[in-house]
Amino acid sequence: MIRNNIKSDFPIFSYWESRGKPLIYLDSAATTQKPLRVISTLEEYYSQFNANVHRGTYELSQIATDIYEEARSKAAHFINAPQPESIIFTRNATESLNLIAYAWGLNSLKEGDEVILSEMEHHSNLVPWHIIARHTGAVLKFIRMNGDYLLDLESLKKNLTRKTKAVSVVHVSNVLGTINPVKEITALAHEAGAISIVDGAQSAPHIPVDVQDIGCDFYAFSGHKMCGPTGIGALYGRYDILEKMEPFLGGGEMINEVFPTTSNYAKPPYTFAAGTPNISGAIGLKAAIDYLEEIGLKDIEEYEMSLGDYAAHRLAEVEGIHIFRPHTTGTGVISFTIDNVHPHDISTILDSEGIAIRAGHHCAQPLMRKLQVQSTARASFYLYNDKSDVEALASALEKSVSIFSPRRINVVK
Amino acid sequence: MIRNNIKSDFPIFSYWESRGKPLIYLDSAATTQKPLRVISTLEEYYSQFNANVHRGTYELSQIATDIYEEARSKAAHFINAPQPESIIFTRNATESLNLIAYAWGLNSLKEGDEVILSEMEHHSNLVPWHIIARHTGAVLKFIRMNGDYLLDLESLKKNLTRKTKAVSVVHVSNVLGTINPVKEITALAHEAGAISIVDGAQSAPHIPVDVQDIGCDFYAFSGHKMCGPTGIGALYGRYDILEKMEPFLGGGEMINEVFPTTSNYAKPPYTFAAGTPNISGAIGLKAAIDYLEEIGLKDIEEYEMSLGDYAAHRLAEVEGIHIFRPHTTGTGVISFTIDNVHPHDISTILDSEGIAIRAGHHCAQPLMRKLQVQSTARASFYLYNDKSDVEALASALEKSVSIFSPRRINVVK
Amino acid sequence: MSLSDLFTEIIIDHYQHPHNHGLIPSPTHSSRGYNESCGDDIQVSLIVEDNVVKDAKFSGAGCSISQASASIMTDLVKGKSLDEIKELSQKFYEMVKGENGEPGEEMGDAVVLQGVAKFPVRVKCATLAWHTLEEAIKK
Amino acid sequence: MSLSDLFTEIIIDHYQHPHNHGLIPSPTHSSRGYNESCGDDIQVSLIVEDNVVKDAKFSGAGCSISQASASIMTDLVKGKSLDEIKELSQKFYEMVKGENGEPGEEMGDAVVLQGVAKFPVRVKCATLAWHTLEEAIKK
Ligand SMILES: Cc1ncc(COP(=O)(O)O)c(C=O)c1O
Ligand SMILES: Cc1ncc(COP(=O)(O)O)c(C=O)c1O
Repeated sequence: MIRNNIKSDFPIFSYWESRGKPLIYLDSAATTQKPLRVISTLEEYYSQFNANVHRGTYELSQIATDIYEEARSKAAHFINAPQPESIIFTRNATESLNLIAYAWGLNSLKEGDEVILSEMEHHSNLVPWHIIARHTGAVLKFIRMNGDYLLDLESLKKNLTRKTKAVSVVHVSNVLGTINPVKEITALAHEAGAISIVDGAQSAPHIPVDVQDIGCDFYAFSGHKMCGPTGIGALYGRYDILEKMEPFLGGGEMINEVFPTTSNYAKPPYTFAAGTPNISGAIGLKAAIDYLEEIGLKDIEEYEMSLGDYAAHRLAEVEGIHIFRPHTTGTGVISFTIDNVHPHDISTILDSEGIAIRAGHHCAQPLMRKLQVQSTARASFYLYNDKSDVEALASALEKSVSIFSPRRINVVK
Repeated sequence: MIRNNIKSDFPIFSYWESRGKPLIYLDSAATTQKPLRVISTLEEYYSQFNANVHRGTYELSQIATDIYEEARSKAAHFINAPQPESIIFTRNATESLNLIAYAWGLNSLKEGDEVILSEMEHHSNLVPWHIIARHTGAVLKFIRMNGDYLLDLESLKKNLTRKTKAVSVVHVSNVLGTINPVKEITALAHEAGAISIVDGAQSAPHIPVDVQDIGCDFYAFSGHKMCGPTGIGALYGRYDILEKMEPFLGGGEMINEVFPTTSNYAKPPYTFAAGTPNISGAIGLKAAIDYLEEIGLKDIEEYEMSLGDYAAHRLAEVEGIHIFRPHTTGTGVISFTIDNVHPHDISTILDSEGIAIRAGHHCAQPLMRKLQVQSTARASFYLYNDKSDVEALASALEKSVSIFSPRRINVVK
Repeated sequence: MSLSDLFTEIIIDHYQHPHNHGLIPSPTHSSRGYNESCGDDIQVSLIVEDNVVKDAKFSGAGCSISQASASIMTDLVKGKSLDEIKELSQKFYEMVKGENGEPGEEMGDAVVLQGVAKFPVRVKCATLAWHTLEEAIKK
Repeated sequence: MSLSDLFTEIIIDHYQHPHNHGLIPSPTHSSRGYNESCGDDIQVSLIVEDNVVKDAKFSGAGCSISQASASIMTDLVKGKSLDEIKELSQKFYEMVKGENGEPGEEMGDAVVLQGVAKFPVRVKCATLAWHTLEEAIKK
């Protein structure tokens, strides 16, 4: 169960409340708000323990290193990675996916090799592959989506060949809320001799994740989408694959020996850690994970699912609405359009009521084309939202409809 | 002039003071401490204005975007870049240098092309070029260092040929404190038709920097070395070069249109901004620049130079010491060795007195070999240090000598 | 900020019943404008003779503000010289950003977009058609 | 944490006058160990016969702790079987990390490195020689 007073853990809500403009924040799929505990952790770190990590030969630096490495262990434990050394800290899920594309793809893919993605990918799991495909001559293929916004595993099976080297799929869609069967997808990929990559940007914050159970070789996520600070993300990689990979960025920390024109590298995860890392970011991420784990990911998942279902039902009453959400496995993400009211206009009308939603292509242009829309409005719920937020959303949507009704009776007041 | 009570701007010093273990922090070349203003800015951001940037269609996101873009303008102004759009936010100087190596180098360099570095580079300006040289067949050459720890421009002139495509040099050495004549180096590079890249990790925090006066095409720096948060750095690039460059990381934000297998890209700086950026990091960096500019970079430079000179003189009295610092143009970085006392042991002895210095190769192994040492001890001063810190350092070094004196008279107590 | 400043009767009317909607079959000038952040996509086509706009049309899809702005703009520029249009577009940008006080007579119906100044996130929507027009006549 | 726990007379003496310093010309086993963070670099060479270490030497450069540890270690392992050495090295790691209470008799002179446990940043220095030895006998 989610505590009733959970909103009070997040200072931003009381700040806007106290200014007489309560914030109804329904854009958590873009980035989440931060609990006081995470904010205080950053403050504490900089006021007490700030020092560079790993290279230090004094106590303060050892303290900083210890808490930084604890954050790595915490992140490993959070997704049930077999060891802390299989966690690489990055800026965000996007950098995690680029790291795979560059360090694995650029060095392993050859002309004609195939990488399979899906029709519901975020740009972050598309554009890196466009770049690597251009450099290597690899070919991209796509798992199709069916009419209920679910991936069609038959189309995956058809696409898998001996040329398939990787299958990279989003775990939870940031537009549809679909939870994809990544365990099955991984099994199919492995059967075909391909590696399996999971974009976990929208799963890590919302549902319990177990990378060993999924069996995937890589799993990427972002801290800022799960109550953590901006600028920190992580990549889980199967350790034996990481060991065989070339490095990505070069610089301090990731080396063993450096000569003028050559160098050899440290062991993973350090192979992939060039330069001073986002130390406070990692420590803030640990605080966020502590916070989420105390509440319980299972409880968060259930709470969000039921809030999402409630919202889908309530919003269905709005005149002219179209909701893009599977009948099963939906999470707290609801994308929709309303006849005669453009998503951007919806967003502005909602904003004037203190409701923050997103309008646009949600970094998923190919999916928008598939849905045959230019853009959608999207409300995304998190643990600090409740039914009253859904009510506020629904009535503001009704107001939008009335403002844009083809035969307006009332003048906008 | 630097205020006498400047230490009180930095909470970490009062924290350790109040615990009876005053901190004498002489490792600012690794990372600096943070003033309260920067710490509070982070807190304020997360408690009041946190939202994702650029894509938002509501007020909160517009506020976040505005302050994020103000940070870019501030960073541009700080190094006198001609326009905010020539500033790309990165994680740190290392990522900035890798961005050039990958996005410029991987796409522009051909077999036999030459890149000139120097004998005093940090690994962050070596290893990325090793990686790119391996991919492209480009050749690396080196500007030699003379006996006074200065770069020998004659050796640059000799190395410059029609094959030279880039000259990439550290502005201020993190080991020697040498300030390199990057304006002259840039002029020579341009004369030969090569681009000029400056690693400003140790100059931006300590001396006034004017990229237009230097004339360089790229300039890289890190926020955490100049009172800012970890996880944020910047790359200045000449706009017309940025416009011609391929992107580096792919993902949300850096695109214009995305199709399943191809994409086209946003204009710089956004071409190089994939995924959710370190928003709080950028805003914290702005607060740090505000702080440094109020004090004045010219004043900081003078203060550090005179403190560095004072320290060099005072330390020269220590028995068996060897200081690696040019007779001219030294900054607040002092590297040294002491006969019969290993740098690591020095560091431990100093640590027991609350003095934090660094011992090791300082991510400059080729320079260590050139200096014919395995490692050095390094004290690096910043605006919050003063002469009393130098005194404490000198007497702790004298203690180190006595502990390791070949014929010890006193037993260590 | 009040919604009624933005979604005025006239704007909603232009959005629902846009003027000059469509493509000119053989335009002398045309350009496509795209607002990546909200997906608004506009094609402006013109017939320019002796430096004067004889005909102007737009097509594409987008929000009420971008569509109404395009509809009003295409009305406004017909019969104007390219120089007049350049001046007008600058004044339009100033108006929707809330710069330089009250807009003048020459803005015509476009004054209904004044309210955009109070909605910074919508400025891009209002200016898209004008930027696209400028691109078209630059060619 | 007191410095005198770390820089004992015996350690400084081993550092300044290391035992078994040098290279064995034709070793049966050898390995190089490198501690990237402080640059310590050690070469361990051995003569092993019938699973017993007959001779052990080390060369290289490093801090007092790494050198003294190597000096003491090479004294200690001579005459010991490879199995005994494996056990000993585990006990040594435990000791310098402050695990598992007081070290036993078998540690010999190496007990002077007990103080390292109070200086976590120096543990790597103390263990470098032992890790290198383990690498050598693994081959
Ligand atoms: C000269 C120089 N260049 C580059 C770097 C790399 O900086 P960062 O670790 O912040 O990427 C450093 C800092 O260690 C440095 O001193
Ligand atoms: C499914 C998915 N993948 C990747 C990303 C990229 O995350 P970030 O911007 O934190 O790199 C996002 C977030 O927008 C997402 O929703």
